[in-house]
Amino acid sequence: MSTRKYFGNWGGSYIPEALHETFRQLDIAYQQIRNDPAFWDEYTALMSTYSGRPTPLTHAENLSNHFGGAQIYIKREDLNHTGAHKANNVMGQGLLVKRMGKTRVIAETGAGQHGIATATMAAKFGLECTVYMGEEDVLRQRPNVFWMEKMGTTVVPVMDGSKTLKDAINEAFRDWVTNMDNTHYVFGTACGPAPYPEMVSWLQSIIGQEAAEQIVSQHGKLPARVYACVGGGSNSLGIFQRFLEEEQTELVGVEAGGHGLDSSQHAARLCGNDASAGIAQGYKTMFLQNDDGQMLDTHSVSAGLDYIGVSPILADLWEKKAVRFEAATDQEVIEALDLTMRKEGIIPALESAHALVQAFKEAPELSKDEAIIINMSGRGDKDIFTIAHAYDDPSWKEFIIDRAAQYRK
Amino acid sequence: MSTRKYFGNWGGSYIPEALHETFRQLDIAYQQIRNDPAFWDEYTALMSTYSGRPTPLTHAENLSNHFGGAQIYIKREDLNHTGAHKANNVMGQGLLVKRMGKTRVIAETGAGQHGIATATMAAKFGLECTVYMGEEDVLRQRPNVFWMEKMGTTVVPVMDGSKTLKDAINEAFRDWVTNMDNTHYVFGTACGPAPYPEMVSWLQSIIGQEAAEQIVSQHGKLPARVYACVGGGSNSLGIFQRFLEEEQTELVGVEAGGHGLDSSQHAARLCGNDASAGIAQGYKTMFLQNDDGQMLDTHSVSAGLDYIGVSPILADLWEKKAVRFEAATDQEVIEALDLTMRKEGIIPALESAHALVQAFKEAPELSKDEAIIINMSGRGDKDIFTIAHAYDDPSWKEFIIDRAAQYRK
Amino acid sequence: MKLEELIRQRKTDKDILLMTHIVLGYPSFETNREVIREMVENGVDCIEMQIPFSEPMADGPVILKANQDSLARGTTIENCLNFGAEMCSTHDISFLYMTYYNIVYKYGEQRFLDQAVKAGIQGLILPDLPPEEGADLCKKAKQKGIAPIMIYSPTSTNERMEELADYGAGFVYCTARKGVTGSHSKLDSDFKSYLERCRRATSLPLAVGFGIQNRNDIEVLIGAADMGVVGSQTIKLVDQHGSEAVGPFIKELFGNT
Amino acid sequence: MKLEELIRQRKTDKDILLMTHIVLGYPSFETNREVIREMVENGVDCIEMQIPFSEPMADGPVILKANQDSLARGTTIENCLNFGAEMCSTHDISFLYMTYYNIVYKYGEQRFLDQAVKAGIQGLILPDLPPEEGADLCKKAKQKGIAPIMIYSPTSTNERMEELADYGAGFVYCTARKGVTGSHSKLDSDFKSYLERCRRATSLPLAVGFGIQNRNDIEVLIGAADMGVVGSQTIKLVDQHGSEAVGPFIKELFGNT
Ligand SMILES: Cc1ncc(COP(=O)(O)O)c(C=O)c1O
Ligand SMILES: Cc1ncc(COP(=O)(O)O)c(C=O)c1O
Repeated sequence: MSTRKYFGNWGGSYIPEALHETFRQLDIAYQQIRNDPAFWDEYTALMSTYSGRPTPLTHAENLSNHFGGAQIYIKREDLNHTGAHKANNVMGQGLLVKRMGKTRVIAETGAGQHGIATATMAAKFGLECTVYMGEEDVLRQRPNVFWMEKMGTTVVPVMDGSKTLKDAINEAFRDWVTNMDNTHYVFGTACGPAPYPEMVSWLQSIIGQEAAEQIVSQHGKLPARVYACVGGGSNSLGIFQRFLEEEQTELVGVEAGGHGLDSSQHAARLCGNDASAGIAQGYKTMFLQNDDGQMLDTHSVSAGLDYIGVSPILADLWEKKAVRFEAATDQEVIEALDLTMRKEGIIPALESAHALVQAFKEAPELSKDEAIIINMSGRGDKDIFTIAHAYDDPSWKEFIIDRAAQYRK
Repeated sequence: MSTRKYFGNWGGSYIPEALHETFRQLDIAYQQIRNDPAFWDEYTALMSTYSGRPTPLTHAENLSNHFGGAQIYIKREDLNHTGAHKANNVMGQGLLVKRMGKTRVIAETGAGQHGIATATMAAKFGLECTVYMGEEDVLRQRPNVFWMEKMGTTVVPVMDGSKTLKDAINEAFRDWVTNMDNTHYVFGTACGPAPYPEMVSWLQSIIGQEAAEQIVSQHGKLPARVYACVGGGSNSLGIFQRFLEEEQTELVGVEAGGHGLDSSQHAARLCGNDASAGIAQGYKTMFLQNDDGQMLDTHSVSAGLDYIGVSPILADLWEKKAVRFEAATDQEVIEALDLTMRKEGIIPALESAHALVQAFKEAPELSKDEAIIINMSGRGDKDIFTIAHAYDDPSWKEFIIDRAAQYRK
Repeated sequence: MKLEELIRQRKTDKDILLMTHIVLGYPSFETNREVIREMVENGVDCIEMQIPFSEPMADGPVILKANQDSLARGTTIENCLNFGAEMCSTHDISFLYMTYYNIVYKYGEQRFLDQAVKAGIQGLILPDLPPEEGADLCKKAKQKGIAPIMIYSPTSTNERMEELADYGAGFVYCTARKGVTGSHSKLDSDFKSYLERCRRATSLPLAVGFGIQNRNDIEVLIGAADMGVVGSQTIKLVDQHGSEAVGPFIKELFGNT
Repeated sequence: MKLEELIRQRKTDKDILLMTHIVLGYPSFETNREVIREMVENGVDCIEMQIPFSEPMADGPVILKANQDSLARGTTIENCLNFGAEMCSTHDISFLYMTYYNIVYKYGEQRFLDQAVKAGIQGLILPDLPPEEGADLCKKAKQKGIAPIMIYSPTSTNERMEELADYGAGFVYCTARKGVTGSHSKLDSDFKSYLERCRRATSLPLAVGFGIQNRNDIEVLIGAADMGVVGSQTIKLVDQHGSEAVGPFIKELFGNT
């Protein structure tokens, strides 16, 4: 097989000439691993001994009973080493880097999860590592920065533009066009120039492969619906791909509705009205941009979903109506989080809680012998600063104030 | 089989008369599950679908090469749901509670890990839950308190005594002698009155069972040594038990050396000179106490190891020299943590890092074809406040000060 | 004379006896001294002197705090034993030691009992030492004329009560309810039938404690038990109004107003 | 006249040509106007006018900031196109648009080219549009007499250079080094052999940009390339010393001191 550059009208590889040769070599290396069954074996072995795969599929009995409809199953990407599905992609690219013989990796990160995963992989594989992170995100996600640094990674705060994920991506590309000889850019989601969308989706497809086997063995048949949150699209594609050809399974991607689709403070590219086709960051997709083609500021309670673009593969599946897209507001997300913690003792990442919102809305419509799967892309304890803040928790505030007083002395 | 109350000279059941009947019933219920193979199946199934067991055994190749001796393998209890081995014991006791038909659980917690695990289990099993936590620990571990509360648990700060774990245990017993009719006390470690030491160790034995199978399949033979940190003793017994009869495997328990064994600021009960036999909190073991039998203040950088007592089962194995005990100082712990993060991309809990310290000291003595296993009882990201503090990280301090400033407005 | 006999003797003159409780060294040994004098002068029959322990698992907030404060002031076991000897030789009522087992264990069972005997102590209450664990200590104590006090709880079955009776001497301490010392107990019909169960299980005198706070509570006990036990309430009283408030309080408990 | 011919014509009188760069709307269109006048008066041959984009992936810190500031001041594409038309009609040198592909795509390729032609723009530089993605746009541009400028990089292979040459017109923009705009380039022997590879790959004139900052750099180019390109350096100059510093700087680059 060879790499698909376009997915319907979307995708491509809009890169500066300086990277042309780098991408040509990356594509060759990617095709080699893709066509080498030994690679997938090496990959799954690594994920098994290092990251705890297969991750479980948990039957959320209490939530199922609470909604009185479909049996709710949760795919537990939170139990991956580093706490999110991001590890899948990163460890896979780590093996690729080893094959390519490069000695340094760079990455962008928004929520910090991909940065943590890359720092982890770099430590494990003995690679030098620089992570670009928007200054806003550095401020929001200081604990992640701390851990990245402790694992030996250099975290560079990006002061340009909106100081978030997209700016970190630009900055990573700027690094790459200078240092491509020894450096691989570990792209964090199923976006960017080819072959990234396909490669990242492929590495993440391990999620859906496991989930399909698990649901059949635990529930007896395939699910009626599969829900996943959609930032760049990697966790959703990771679980969706396996079910694309399954007639009985409907796929639902959930975007960040922020303060509501009409508020212009959201990050809905496929289910809202504020996005349009465009080309940026090396690929063509639906972007949140103005009429001049300038990218807009986005908003979400979750740092991992507030990205301007979306995987070209998802744009294609959207256009072909193979995946349905919905949005969850910040408020709904906090409520779903709350319910999931209380009912199941599980703390979803704010990103993942978007998928829960939509699943909870629809579960009652389905009969009790149907199953739905929610891809829980990550764990929420990393989000303590955001979540405690969102809850406006007084003793948390007091705790922080006390700590600060100690530090100010 | 029936419950062992004594282990050599240690153990017993020193409980107020009000709890006599409760313990009799608990013991019967425990013997039932212990003798019912279906229970173990139910338990392992639950741990597999909910908590991600079996946890991996990771070959730490970089650390192995760094020390140039034994092959270092890490048992990854950090990948359990809630981030530590504590989940094993708690979920098992949860199943027991269901069988006993009780509707409420209580627990003590020091580091907060056991509290989080119990809150999680209570949410999952629909039980009311109160967790007692020394006020000192509440202050040190506010994030854990936050999550417990969000899962519906009432966290009661204990203001008495040294305001740490032992006081939380006393307070939990005080609750229990009032509410035993509907309440089960989920003891968090292999201490306390019989049947807790045996029961908790049995539930934790899943660690060693998995590890033995894994090391044989990954390394080809049993390990030369197994290392575990020793607080109350549950994670160490969890991994040690399976290897007790194996001649070729030496077992090493690592206690909290704090500022050094001579500093009287430590929590070494078995490898130091400051502990003596005593009876408290319902059982007989080696306690850190003065000549009058009053318990001493302990110290450790890790909130989970600074306990005055130790499992009576370990006291027995210590006396019989079946397990060797060592101590790791706070300083050594931070160094081992640092190295493990940089070399393997793994963030051990401060508790677990004690085991790493000793393993790192001894690995070079062993030949490259020998394996050692370190039980990594939990993940360290929960410890951000302690670890960032221990590193005296300036940008962390700045972050906290900024946050506090926002909250003070 | 043995504790049981002393109790029976005193009981011939009174419809109910009274045992009070102090925590040694709290708020100070001087105050202990005064409080005990007030108690004795006002007719208290037995006093349990609690040797403080850092982990008083069976005690509620008031006594817990008293234990901790006493230790924080530096109270040692030697202080306590000396004070106990002094009280026994000063006052002609029955003194008992109450503490947790570790205190006795660390001091040495034999040594502890010898000291207690020498001082004139008549009984020993160890709430965390069930006779299964303390059979030997019970036997040794009895041999030396110190009564090992058994504790009954509403959760104790009839069989269990009978079993305990065999180990005990002096009297049986019946806790009025589940839980720890301190809060007030409801002395209702359940309580009555519990006391009947106690009475059937042992021929020893019955003392009732945990949350006995006033004359009303004592009145409920008359006829059903031999002795009322007042613990936390006197500590609170002394904390708030000083040792001179103890006399009137005891008077009131005895119905002598 | 077509860009390539214009360049060859100007080159008959000079040993090296000069292309300069401005970011439209930064710091303001008024300043752009003055700067361009200074450039033209001092003999600059081509000016690339960058239409700002929010994601200027191939630009270094100076131009990046200029893009953002211009947008923050409210610069629209209409402003830029109007200004472009004004410049073309005011000054008799070659003007090119430089921007990222999304700007052209969103405006509409056809519409954008029509406007450019109407204005008199002679070339178009789109650093994120490789000809694989932009073959059609290249063709349409050429048909309308607007030169699609191809970019060579030291990482381009000989085959790649030849391939690119076919799509381009006007001249080829050879980046002096890897990386983004802004920092100084080492124009060493590697650079020389890179330029020789460029020369062999295409018959189009060669422009060399990225990090060309002073007369020394320009001198290295004489004989090896047809045109030097100065970008970030003029922006920094204007930021620090105002538009009146541009004339002397250009003079110096040409060696006219
Ligand atoms: C936990 C988690 N879920 C989801 C996402 C969104 O990314 P994607 O759509 O690529 O899965 C992120 C991104 O950081 C994340 O951290
Ligand atoms: C991660 C971790 N490891 C170890 C311990 C020590 O307990 P134990 O000795 O019972 O395993 C704790 C206790 O809280 C813990 O949280």
